[in-house]
Amino acid sequence: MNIALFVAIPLGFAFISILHKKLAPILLIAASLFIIVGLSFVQNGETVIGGFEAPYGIHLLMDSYRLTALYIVNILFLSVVLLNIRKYHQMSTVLLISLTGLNGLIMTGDLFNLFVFLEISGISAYLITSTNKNPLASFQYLVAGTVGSSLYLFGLILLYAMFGSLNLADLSMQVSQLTDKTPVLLPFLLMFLGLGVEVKLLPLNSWVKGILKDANTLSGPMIASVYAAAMSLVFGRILIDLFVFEGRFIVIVSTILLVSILAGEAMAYQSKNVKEILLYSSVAQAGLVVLLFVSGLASWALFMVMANAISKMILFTIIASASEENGDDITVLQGIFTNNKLIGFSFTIASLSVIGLPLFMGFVVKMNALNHLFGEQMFLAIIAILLASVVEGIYFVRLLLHLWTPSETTVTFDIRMKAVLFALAVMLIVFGITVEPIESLKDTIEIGLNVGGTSWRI
Amino acid sequence: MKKVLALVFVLVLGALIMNHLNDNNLFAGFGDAMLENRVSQSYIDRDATENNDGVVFDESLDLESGAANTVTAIVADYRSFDTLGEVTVLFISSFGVALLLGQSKKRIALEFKPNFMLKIGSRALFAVILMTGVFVSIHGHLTPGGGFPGGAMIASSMLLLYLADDEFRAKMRGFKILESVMGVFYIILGLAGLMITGFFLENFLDNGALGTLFSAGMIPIVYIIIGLKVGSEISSVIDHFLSEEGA
Amino acid sequence: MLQIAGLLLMMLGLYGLLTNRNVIKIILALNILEIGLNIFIISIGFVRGGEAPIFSSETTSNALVYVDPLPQALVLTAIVIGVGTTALGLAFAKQIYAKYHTFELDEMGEE
Amino acid sequence: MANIELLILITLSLGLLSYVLYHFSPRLSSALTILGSFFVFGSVLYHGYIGSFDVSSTLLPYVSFSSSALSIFFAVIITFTYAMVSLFNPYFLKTHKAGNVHNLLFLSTLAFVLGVLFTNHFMTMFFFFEAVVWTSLFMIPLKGSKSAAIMYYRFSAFGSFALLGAIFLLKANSGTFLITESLAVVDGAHQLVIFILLVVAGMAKLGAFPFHIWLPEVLGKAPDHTSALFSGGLEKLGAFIIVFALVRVAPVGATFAAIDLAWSRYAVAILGALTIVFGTLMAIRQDDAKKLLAYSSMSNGGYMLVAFSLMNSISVMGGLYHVLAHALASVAAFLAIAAVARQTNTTKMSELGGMIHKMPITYMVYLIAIISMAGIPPMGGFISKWLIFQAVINKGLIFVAVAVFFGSVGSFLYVFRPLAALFLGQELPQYKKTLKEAPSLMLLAMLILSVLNIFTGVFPTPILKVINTVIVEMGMNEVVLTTFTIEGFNGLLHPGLIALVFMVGVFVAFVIFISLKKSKKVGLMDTYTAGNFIYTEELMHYSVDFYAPLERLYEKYIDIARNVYRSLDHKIKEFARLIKYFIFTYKPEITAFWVVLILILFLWGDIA
Repeated sequence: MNIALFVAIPLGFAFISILHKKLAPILLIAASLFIIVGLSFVQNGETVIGGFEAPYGIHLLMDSYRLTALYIVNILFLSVVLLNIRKYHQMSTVLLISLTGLNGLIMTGDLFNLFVFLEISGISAYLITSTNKNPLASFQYLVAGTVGSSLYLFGLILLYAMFGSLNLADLSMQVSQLTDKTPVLLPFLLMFLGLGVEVKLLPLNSWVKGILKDANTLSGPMIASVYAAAMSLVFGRILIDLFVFEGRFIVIVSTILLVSILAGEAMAYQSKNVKEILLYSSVAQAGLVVLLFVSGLASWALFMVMANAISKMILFTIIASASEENGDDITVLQGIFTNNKLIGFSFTIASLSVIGLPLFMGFVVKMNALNHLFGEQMFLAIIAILLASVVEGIYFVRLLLHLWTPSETTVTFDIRMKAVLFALAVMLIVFGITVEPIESLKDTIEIGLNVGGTSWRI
Repeated sequence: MKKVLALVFVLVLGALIMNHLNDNNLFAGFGDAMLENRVSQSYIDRDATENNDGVVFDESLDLESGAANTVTAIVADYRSFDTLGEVTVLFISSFGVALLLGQSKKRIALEFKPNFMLKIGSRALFAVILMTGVFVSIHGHLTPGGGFPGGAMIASSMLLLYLADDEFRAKMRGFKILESVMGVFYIILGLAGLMITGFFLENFLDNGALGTLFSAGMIPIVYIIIGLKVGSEISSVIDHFLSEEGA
Repeated sequence: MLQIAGLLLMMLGLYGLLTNRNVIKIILALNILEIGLNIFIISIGFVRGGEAPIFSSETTSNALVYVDPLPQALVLTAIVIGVGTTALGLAFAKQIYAKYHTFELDEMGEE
Repeated sequence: MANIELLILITLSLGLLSYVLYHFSPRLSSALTILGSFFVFGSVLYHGYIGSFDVSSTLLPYVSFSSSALSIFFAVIITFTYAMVSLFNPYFLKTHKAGNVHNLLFLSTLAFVLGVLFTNHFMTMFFFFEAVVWTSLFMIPLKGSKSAAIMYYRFSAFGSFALLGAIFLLKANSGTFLITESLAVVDGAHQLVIFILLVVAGMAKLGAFPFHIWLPEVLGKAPDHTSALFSGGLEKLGAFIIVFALVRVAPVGATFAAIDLAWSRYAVAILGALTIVFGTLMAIRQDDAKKLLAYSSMSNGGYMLVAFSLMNSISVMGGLYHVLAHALASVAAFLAIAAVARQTNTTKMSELGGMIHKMPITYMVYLIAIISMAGIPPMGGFISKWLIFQAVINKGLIFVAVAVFFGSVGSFLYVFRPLAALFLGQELPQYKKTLKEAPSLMLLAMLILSVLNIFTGVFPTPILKVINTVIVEMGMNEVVLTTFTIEGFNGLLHPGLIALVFMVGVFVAFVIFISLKKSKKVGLMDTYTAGNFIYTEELMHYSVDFYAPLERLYEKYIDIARNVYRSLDHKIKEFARLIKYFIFTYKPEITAFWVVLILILFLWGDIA
């Protein structure tokens, strides 16, 4: 199985799909299924595109990290698609392209190619958010995204000017051989800021509110779960493979991350609308994930992304669906779980997993990450994580108590939604109870990581 | 006040970046770039995968990439995956524009009535521009240009017709099919490379002698595909922007 | 010099983004930013006395000094991507206008 | 049932069963909770007493158990509390919004509490701790108050994650999560941090100053009989953690030479003293009987804190005995109040009165309970307080001693107020017809508790001997006991003798009471003023603003902790609003601005 197909097939289907409107959703599901099935046949290693070896040509890379990332993104993508395809069938082509973009983004081993895929997935994301019927927010997203990718491009071109290569592995090797690393810090900062826009780190994420505040069942989980997962995984991969942290760069990065985490939690704590609570909470989680990446805990960060993505998928789908008619004020939604025990169950598990409570996947991840951080004595990070957990707990408890309190509200949920979300929730429990799959996966992932960058202590 | 402050900020930033780059010993100054330290030298020497005895115009046969225009060699051969992505970006934006503005069926009313001279004149010009566009696309591997500028020219010829002919809109439907088919062709070309040589988007045709029209293997084909695709996409963007608001 | 020109245009684009509150002007500022960046990219590849990287009857051999072709190729891609985003941005602008009947962000009455 | 794992699992499945059963027969479901609670209590008591616990674990993954005298001691107290409270369950079906959930949570918390007490692995302990927090959390809003539950979670979560921090530091320190092993080697750089985190965790669960805000909220607003559970059972888990921090971890930090006590411990003792003072002062102010008892619980938690921080056999024995005595007394008191509130639907003292006429037994139960809480012989509370006084005075801790005595005197002031307001006085007309004595099961529970309250005060040595084994297990010398006496620092205590003297005193008083002329009955609201008509006669009820002159002395200062939290909450929200205002608006220039700013900040270093 050539992994270039994971890009080529959805792209080709996208080209075909504009011919026949009825066919498009089928093509979308077919492409998505093809990728998920195909993932079990891939082999690790490089796949050269166009016959030119690195660093001259572009190549796609596959290892356990990327494979896991692809599984996460594609399975969640398929779930979102299955839940929404009937209502948003006109988005099929866009979704096919975004599938192309996300898969390419994860697999590519070339920085400029990454920029191209960043733009592809970015543009499809802008279009996905256009279903919110809030063009102003989508426009703001577009502006922020374009500024971000321009910054990224600027950074990468400076790297090219210095090292004469665009290949990730090649650059990583050359950077690690430098004795004085200060020259590369500016491009790294530019790339950090550029990707930080997409990963929604704090001062750069003004687009998030407009997008997720009005999110529907397609755009909410898509942006908050699938895109967030893909972007942070790609970002994290660059962080561990390439980046070095020194001097002022550390100060700036750690400030951004700590502010993201603490301010994100504080804003979620203060918010009254359920969607706002969730969106600010996902800002904090993004900061947390990046924090783990820069601390060198790549595999645990990967699992945290996975746990968060599943949780956010559940949370956003439920809230977006429930708030379609009456809005998402916390008091309006009171008691929606009274007659929807299964939905309430999924929601509860997802939020408990985000807080990091035992029995759920978030717990396993948080505990192991904390264990490592304590071993490394990175106390600032630890304090941030623990404080964040406390605040998360408080606003989720408030949310849960409100949503569970019996009331006259009657909201009905689609039966398919119930099934899919329940399955995802069960997944959180399964990974929370049986640790072996995660542990063994972690080992293979760490074999595959060639850590060129350096981690540091916050 | 705010504007002055903003100006000061960006100027300070510009100066700081310049200062930083000047102090940076890895960053070559303007004009001092050392190509031998970069991958690009291999693109010029065409020895990324195999050694050759130097590249000579009109003589070298079957180089790893046969385009006389090195930029084209990079765009459509060495890094043609980027180009596929680029096409995708254009495709999705054109589709997105259609999605965002496509509700209206009526085209925007022009303030003048196209007269006979305009109709005939634009048709004549249309042919010239179209031919130039096609020429630029086909000769992309030899001269500056290629599928994208060519496609843009094709689209501008369409714009001309659009302005001159009220009924033209009805004929725009065909572009969608063209766009789709060309995209599929590109993918199929890539998959054919995968089948034949084992690499996606690998050039599996004979490269010929450097500098001749029928050389550089797939590149002219790719550029024709791109030219037509870009042309139809930009045309459809134009079409949608010229539609009436709302209604 | 070209590099300074490129940087200057980028800064100008940033200035435009910082000060303008008109949707169309913001798109223009973005474009200026991108153009500045593209010029900067091109300038990276310049070699003093270098030829355009096209083999022709005058520049027949690879032994000559050429300017770096890769930045040019990258810029080609970047330009097209810029066109794509601009088109989409304008489409959003049109939607915004349809909804608010103005291009001025300050007049839209959102928070 | 000797196997702890099985015991936990059975309790959990009984909980599920009662949840399902509730659908068919609510009474049967509640009967099941009684059965389950007594089964657990019986198992713990029996196997704990003969030392035949089976700690092997085969069914649950990652879980391992061990049993120690300390855990058995706490387990007996808490399971007994559950057993007593469970007897109230059948009568409170109607007051719950979801009785099935209540029964499920009731047994689940019981199971998880066992897990906390018997595990030998810190991560397992954290797991069970969280499980207890989350299951008990949802019991609180069953009476309708979400805010109390959220308040409870705020402090519990703070405590839990402080505990988590301590656990990981211990792990980093010793390389193991096993409780005994990792606690044994607390030294090195993080010693003090571990100590502080553990103490904070314990204090948050115990509701000690300055983490006491949740206690009156929860105990005041939880379902009436569940409050007893929180006060007598779950709160005691905090004491369990405190024992870890203060007794099982070696003293840390510099020593305060004058009193031969580590500064860190002295600080805890001072906090304990503050807890006592604040709890007492707040209790005096309350109108709600449950809130009053809640603050009394808080101040009694302060006694435990003081006791454990002093680090000698007498004080630890006093602390442990106080855990028992206070559990018995507060459960009895809360249950008595619950018995009243079941019929009157209010716990406000100004709305009640004269219950003694219809509920004499409940009155007696309550009387005995508050005597014990105030530390008056011949009840259990006296013994524990005597031991603690001994230790404090022997150490020469003046401030703490003042607080401890103040707490005792203060408790006279407040515990007798609900006694007078609720039970004494004349019957209120609105309850005259409907009020009845509590039903038999409830009476049974209350009577058992009362008997134990007296027993622990008159004949404490058997229990103290058990506590001696706990103390020895923790590496301290045992306290010298004979069958009837306890040896303190400055003499022997003869509880039986004291009780006898007390009884004689009561008898004399009773004789005087009988022989003297009866007082004249006056209508409760039978109040007159000079020529004015009284519109709100309730305000003239003598229990309204009972201690108003006293309150005026301190009312400005008493809310200091609450105000700190309120302003903290306010500050966090303000900070959030600030960030929202600066970043999350429809202004595309924001992103550009921050990018420019960050880049300038970064590059500025080049020229600076």
